[in-house]
Amino acid sequence: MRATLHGLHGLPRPFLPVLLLIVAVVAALPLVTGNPSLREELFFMLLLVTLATSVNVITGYTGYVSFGHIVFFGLGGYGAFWSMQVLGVHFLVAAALGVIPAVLVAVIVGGAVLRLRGAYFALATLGILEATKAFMTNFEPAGGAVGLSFNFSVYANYGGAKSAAEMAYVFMALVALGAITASYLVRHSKFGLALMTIREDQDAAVILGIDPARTKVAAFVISAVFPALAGAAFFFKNGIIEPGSAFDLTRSIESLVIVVLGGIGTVAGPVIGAAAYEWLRGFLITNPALASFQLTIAGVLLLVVVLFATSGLVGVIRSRVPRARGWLE
Amino acid sequence: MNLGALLPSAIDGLLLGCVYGLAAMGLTLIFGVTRVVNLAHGPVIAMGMFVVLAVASGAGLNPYIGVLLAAVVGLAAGVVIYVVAVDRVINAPELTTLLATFAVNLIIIGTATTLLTTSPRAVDVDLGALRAGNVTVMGTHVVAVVIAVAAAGALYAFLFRTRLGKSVRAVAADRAAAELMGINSRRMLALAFGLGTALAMTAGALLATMFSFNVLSGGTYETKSFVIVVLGGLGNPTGALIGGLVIGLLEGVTAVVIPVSWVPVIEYAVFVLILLVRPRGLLGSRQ
Amino acid sequence: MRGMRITAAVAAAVLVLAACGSGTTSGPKTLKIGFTASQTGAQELTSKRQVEGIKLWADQVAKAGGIKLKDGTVLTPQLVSYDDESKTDRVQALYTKLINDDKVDFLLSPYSSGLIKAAAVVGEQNGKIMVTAGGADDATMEQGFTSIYQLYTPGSKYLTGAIDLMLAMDPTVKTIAIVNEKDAFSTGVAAAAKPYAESKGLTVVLNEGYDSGTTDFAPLVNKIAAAAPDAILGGGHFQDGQTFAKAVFDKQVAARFVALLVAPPEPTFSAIGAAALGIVGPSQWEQSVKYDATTAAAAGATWYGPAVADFVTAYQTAYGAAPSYHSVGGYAAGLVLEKAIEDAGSIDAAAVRKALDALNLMTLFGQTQFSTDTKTHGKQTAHQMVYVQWQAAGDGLASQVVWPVAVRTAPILPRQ
Amino acid sequence: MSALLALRGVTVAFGGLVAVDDVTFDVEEGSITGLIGPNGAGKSTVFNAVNGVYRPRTGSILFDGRDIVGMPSQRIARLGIARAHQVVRPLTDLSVLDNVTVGACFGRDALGLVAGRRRAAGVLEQLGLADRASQPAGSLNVAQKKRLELARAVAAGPRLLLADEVLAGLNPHEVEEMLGVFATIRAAGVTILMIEHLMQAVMHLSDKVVVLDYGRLIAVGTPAEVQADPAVIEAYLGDPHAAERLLADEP
Repeated sequence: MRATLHGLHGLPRPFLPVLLLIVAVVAALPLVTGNPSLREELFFMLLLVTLATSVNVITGYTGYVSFGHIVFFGLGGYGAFWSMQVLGVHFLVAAALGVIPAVLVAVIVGGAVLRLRGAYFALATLGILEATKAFMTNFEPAGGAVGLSFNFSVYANYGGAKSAAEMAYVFMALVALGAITASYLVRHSKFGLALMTIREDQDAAVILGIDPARTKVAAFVISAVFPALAGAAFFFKNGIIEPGSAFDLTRSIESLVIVVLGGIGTVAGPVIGAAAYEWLRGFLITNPALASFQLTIAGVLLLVVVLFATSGLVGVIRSRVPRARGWLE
Repeated sequence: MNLGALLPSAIDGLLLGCVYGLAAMGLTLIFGVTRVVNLAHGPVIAMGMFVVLAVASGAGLNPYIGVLLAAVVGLAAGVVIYVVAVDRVINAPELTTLLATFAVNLIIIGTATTLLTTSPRAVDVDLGALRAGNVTVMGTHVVAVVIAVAAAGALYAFLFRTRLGKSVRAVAADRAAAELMGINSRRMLALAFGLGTALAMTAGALLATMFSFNVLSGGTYETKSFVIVVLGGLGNPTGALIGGLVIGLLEGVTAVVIPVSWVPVIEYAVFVLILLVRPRGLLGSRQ
Repeated sequence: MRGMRITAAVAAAVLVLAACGSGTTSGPKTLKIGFTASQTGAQELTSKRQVEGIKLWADQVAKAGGIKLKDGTVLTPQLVSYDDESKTDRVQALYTKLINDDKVDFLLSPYSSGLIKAAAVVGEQNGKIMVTAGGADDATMEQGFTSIYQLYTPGSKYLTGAIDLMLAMDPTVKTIAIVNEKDAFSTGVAAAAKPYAESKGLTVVLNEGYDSGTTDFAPLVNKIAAAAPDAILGGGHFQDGQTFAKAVFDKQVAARFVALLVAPPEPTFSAIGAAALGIVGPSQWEQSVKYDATTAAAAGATWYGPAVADFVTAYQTAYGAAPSYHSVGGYAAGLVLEKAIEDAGSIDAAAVRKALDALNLMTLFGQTQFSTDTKTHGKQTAHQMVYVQWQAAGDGLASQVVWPVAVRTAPILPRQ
Repeated sequence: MSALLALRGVTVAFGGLVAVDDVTFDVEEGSITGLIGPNGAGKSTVFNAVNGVYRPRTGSILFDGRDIVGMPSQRIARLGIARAHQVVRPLTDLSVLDNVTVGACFGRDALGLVAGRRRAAGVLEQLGLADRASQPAGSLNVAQKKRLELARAVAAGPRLLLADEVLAGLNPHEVEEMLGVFATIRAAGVTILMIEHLMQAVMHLSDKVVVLDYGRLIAVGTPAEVQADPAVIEAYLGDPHAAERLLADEP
């Protein structure tokens, strides 16, 4: 099918397999070398890839700036953590169960707020995040402000803490690959075309026969599933979950920054953005001269990207390396 | 449930609500004129606090001189923020301006954290208190309300009575039409950003005379400002002031009947609901 | 592939062990100790104090020629640390790095319960011993860890002592309000205080949490005033505690006894002036409380390390400020680790773990003994809290130790 | 010929302002029907009522015998009513091909992406935009954008095409080309209802002309009939420019 599709443009370009292969090879490094600190670093990077790729579906493709997107990460984390602790189910089952609250919120709350446009939608997502966080801080069945934490013996069920951490890592990598694949498929589907039409002109989209309400909710759900799975893996590995770390507004904005840094509305953008962001962060934090000014430097760089390189790193690469144009989507 | 706290809490809430309203006015003025949701609002409020600290503890002067200075510094800072970070992307999609102002947020927070640390600070202002029965009203609160109302009044006089103010309003109403009338819209946008920032910093300065704070304290007031601004109608300064009173009252009164930690849940739920039911705000016109 | 990897790991481990084995006889060696510091974020201030304590310990040990083991090995401590930005997720990545890349021998903790919880999971995963300072959370130490050792008196005892103290001061106190910051640590403390108060016949007339970062306490204080309790217990951390105390004073709430967590022992608490008067707070350590060989003998513990006065002088010289309990916590964490390594005679984890389990130590920080029960392994069992109260002293205020009676510098006074 | 679209007593009002007042007319299947009238006569409002943007206060709109009043726009589009707007609104950041593909994929035929692209390519060929296919739609000039607007509507495979002043702003040469395009569309069996100010074009193309004035229907008939209708002439005399055009552009 790909070949026919691209038949209109020329040669088929195996962009997705190449991107997935690169991510998979990098993700496999710590497993092959057995380097746990590399594993920890890459876990974080894959998490950022997942969050940014997901938020890009609703923000990049559909044009709805979701400020509180991390709410799905937190809900997935809480759902999974609670399932493991109270229902005593295996992590994989719990991760699947954690998707339920995220999807419910995406459908019910998302369905309502997606009627809003522009800044109104962005502010509403912020409100949802803060409301959820405040609620969970008071919701005693989920531990309230203290949150939930595992007894260390839980990890024995997974062959010890180390192999549990490895399992969480592999799971995280698969979620990231899944998110990238989903993003690609959406981008190249009729559904994706509908999303981009809505982004460009919602009123025109309706006249053209697109049902914006249903289409947007579907996009919101897709963009909620992967963060939820990532939340399950993250908090399983962490061993603790509390409202502050589950519903962190900064992380929400971080993923939008990554999207813009890499190239909004592209498949590869969030991946490249996450890698660049993590590299930069690591560089700033380990450099003693810059460490104390790391936030300032990050702010200046973000401003430069926003003001002067609006198409992000993907755009920069495309304009510098003409041969990459066909390859980098 | 003890309702004895109802009256004092309602009064406290209304007084503080005036200052919340002032901060929110800054945010809503900027949005109304430039269509930019200013994510540097929180750090700007915190900057206002530190101006008072510098004047009172640093220079040993009357803290209220600091409040005045905060307004002046705010005007200048706002214009600088507009010129450096916003002007170039003023017509871009909202994500771009959101991230541009967020970058300013990072720059201010990063620099301030390094230079000033996140240690808690306090400016000791003792103006006594008015007491009647179980109601205690702190002098600092009363003065803050007076200043907040005066600042709001000054803004209105400027917007409705002066030529410059009318130009700002024209740009807010229709940028293209205003330009046809010969108004330099960029200058008005920069001015609006300056005024908005001045209001936010004044509010921060007043908060510093009442509560302890640190570099990161603006965050709480920023999210509160969002709630208020939506309540009063995005872009509507009167709405923001009234919204501030409503939120102040809501915080004070609901805390009497439910545990205080549930107040934010109510606050944000109301926020989302209002967006859904009346996105133009309770005071705004219907779509 | 996994099989291969494990084989490789085992082979590597054998090689490392062999290398160690061949070099154990004598000579100076580096003892790598890793931890994270919060150079930015919410824990910045207190973390800095703790790190100063750790550094002072390491410097003093190095100056004294290192830790000398029975077999003649001399260990010179080398500190490895990173900025955790006060964020739990960064902590996990950084502790993994400390263990695997920097190959540290032992771990010390970051500051605050939340960060310690995250770090402990990684330490435990890798079987690394971690001595924690700056964390008093009970729950962390009830998760079945085997390699984590807690120096601080657990949070559940923070306010129970205050209740004893309050009743000793004034047995007519009948009603109390418990109000605490809605974070993990303070909520845990308050949860433990409530049943204890009720067991003492007190009525809890108000029990609420407030949001971290609250600056406007008017609604809560109005509510307290309306409930008119005899005493108020609670608080959270420094900033909210200070602001809360000021609001209680401004609103003239007539409670006879007010005890707050964390804030009162900080010297800068008195910046709120008369509002600080009469406020009581639990402290892990106070300069005026004398721990020495005599008190050690009385408690059946071994005395170890420098005298309190010597430490205070050294700290003053090094940093130009008086140490707070956070500083001493960091210093003592090093001290306890040092003693355990000496007792074990090696840096082998199993041996040091055994030594820590057997420890009954008195240092300038007070007594230290760890639970060996499998459910609460590593939890602090012997360290005593003291309670300070801000009292009038001439024109200003002074913080006095008021409890326990044996170590007090002044008797407790009712508030106002 | 049977009526594909029938308006029966349609009234559209905004508050107290009646924009379309009790309008009744038919559009026969396979025909080209012109909708004319002076500025503000309510022509675009009729279009907006037909494709569900406005809901009439009273009356019914029958499409293929089925009342479509109250249906959401997207459903009406899928029934086979496509619209080319007066003010062109291309999806600026999408390519020309993608713009037209949207029409093909979400219109009446609701094609899959591959078939949709193929059809879009065909329509672009037909409308002379094939060489612009991969360009972003925002980069087209006005005439090209008009064509794109029409291409997008046509690609939907509609039964009824609502063409709103598609010829406005084009030079005579471009108008000439566009008339050819209309002929092609009609030949493909698409019924067309067009709003047009260019009288010559309307009179030349239309089988029937419907005239509105101040929201009311004042004449229906063949081009020759309406041009001779005194009510029409009077209505246009209120608008000197239009009257001039009406009289000058005798076919």
